[in-house]
Amino acid sequence: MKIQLLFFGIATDLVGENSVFIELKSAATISELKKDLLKKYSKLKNIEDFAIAVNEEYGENDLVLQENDVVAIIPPVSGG
Amino acid sequence: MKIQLLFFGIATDLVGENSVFIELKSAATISELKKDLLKKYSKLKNIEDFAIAVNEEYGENDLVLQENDVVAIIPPVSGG
Amino acid sequence: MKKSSVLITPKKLNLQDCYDFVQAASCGGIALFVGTVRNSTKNKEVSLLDFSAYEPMAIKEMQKIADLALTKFQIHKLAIHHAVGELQIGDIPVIIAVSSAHRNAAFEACQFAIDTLKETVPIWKKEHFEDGEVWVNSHP
Amino acid sequence: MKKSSVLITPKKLNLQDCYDFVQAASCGGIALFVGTVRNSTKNKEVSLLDFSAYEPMAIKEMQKIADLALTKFQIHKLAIHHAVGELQIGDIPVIIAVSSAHRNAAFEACQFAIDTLKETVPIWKKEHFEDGEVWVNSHP
Repeated sequence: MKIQLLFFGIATDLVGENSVFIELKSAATISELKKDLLKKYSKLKNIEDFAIAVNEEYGENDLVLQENDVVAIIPPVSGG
Repeated sequence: MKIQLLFFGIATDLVGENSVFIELKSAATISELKKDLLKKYSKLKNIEDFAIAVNEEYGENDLVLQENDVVAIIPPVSGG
Repeated sequence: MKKSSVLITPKKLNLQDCYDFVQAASCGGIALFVGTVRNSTKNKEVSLLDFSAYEPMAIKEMQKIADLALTKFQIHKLAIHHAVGELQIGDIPVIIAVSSAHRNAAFEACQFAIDTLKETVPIWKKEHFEDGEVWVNSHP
Repeated sequence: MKKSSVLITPKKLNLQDCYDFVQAASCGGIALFVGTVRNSTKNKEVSLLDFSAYEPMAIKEMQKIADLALTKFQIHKLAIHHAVGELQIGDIPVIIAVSSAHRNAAFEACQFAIDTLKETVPIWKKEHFEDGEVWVNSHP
């Protein structure tokens, strides 16, 4: 299945992209996606940690992704 | 000895004065003054309580007054 | 450099003035408190408030609060401005502004200043209602 | 009536706008917090900050904070405004304003809102120094 990835903050700089579409196995969870991402974009290991948002809401590790989900890589926030 | 009394807030309304000069026995304390005041201006009993400031500083009951002190009757404050 | 701005005035208080006084390049945060005249108190409708002060002493007491806050909290600057005279609903009797490198100190100092002002500064308000008037806190 | 004003903008934030949104005749106090860009961080001189946001999600998260604050505290209205883009020293990345009948609730809600914003809202700042730049909180 296809999902869209969005990168923000330091993740954009590390990956060199704002947005890409990737293929993922059906019913992948967020923690599976995270492992894939760290393989595909090894520079993401340079961030202490990152959260994942699915369709503009934070998602837990066991959340199951759906076709066409918009998945954002959220490095530690620093607004305010 | 002579001192000046200043009245503020509800005390002005109760006493009908902003400022008066009164004669006081030498070396009177604030607590003695308070008793005198309640006798002289019995309407002051209508205030829950009042503080005394001497020359623009709050004074404790045992403070000894001096000739020409400016003594203010400070009803409960309500600024802000 | 003056670390505090203490003012009692019959003119309208100005939020931006207080902000501008405390703002500084070394500060990451500014906490402000603005008191406003409410339209009711204890379920009675207020028509206006009349503030009076023992001005020279009130200025001294406000300065004491400012000096104490500057000692007690890690803050940069603070402003305490109070209005006197007749104020309508929505008008501003008091503004406190505090700047600091880190925000918690600014919040704490701001609360300390308004709490202490309400306890120690010789300023009084008379509430005017449709059917009379009351000196606040002084009810016989 | 709208109880909250949530905004992300590339324009300069305006303190008076936030004040005017929350001010009401039923309120006795307004607590405000203004974040400002500091000239240094960890003893390094900052030249400018660049804020970026995941805007639609950031707006949702800010709205959640507003809604939660309105439930959690006895407050009347609140505004949460955040700037994005390049900010210079002294510029304002964030303003929070909260009105309430009694001041403690306004202070508590204001602190809650800024504390939570800094934890949950997807906004990032890059600090620019003489000799480079750093994404705050993200240091590898």
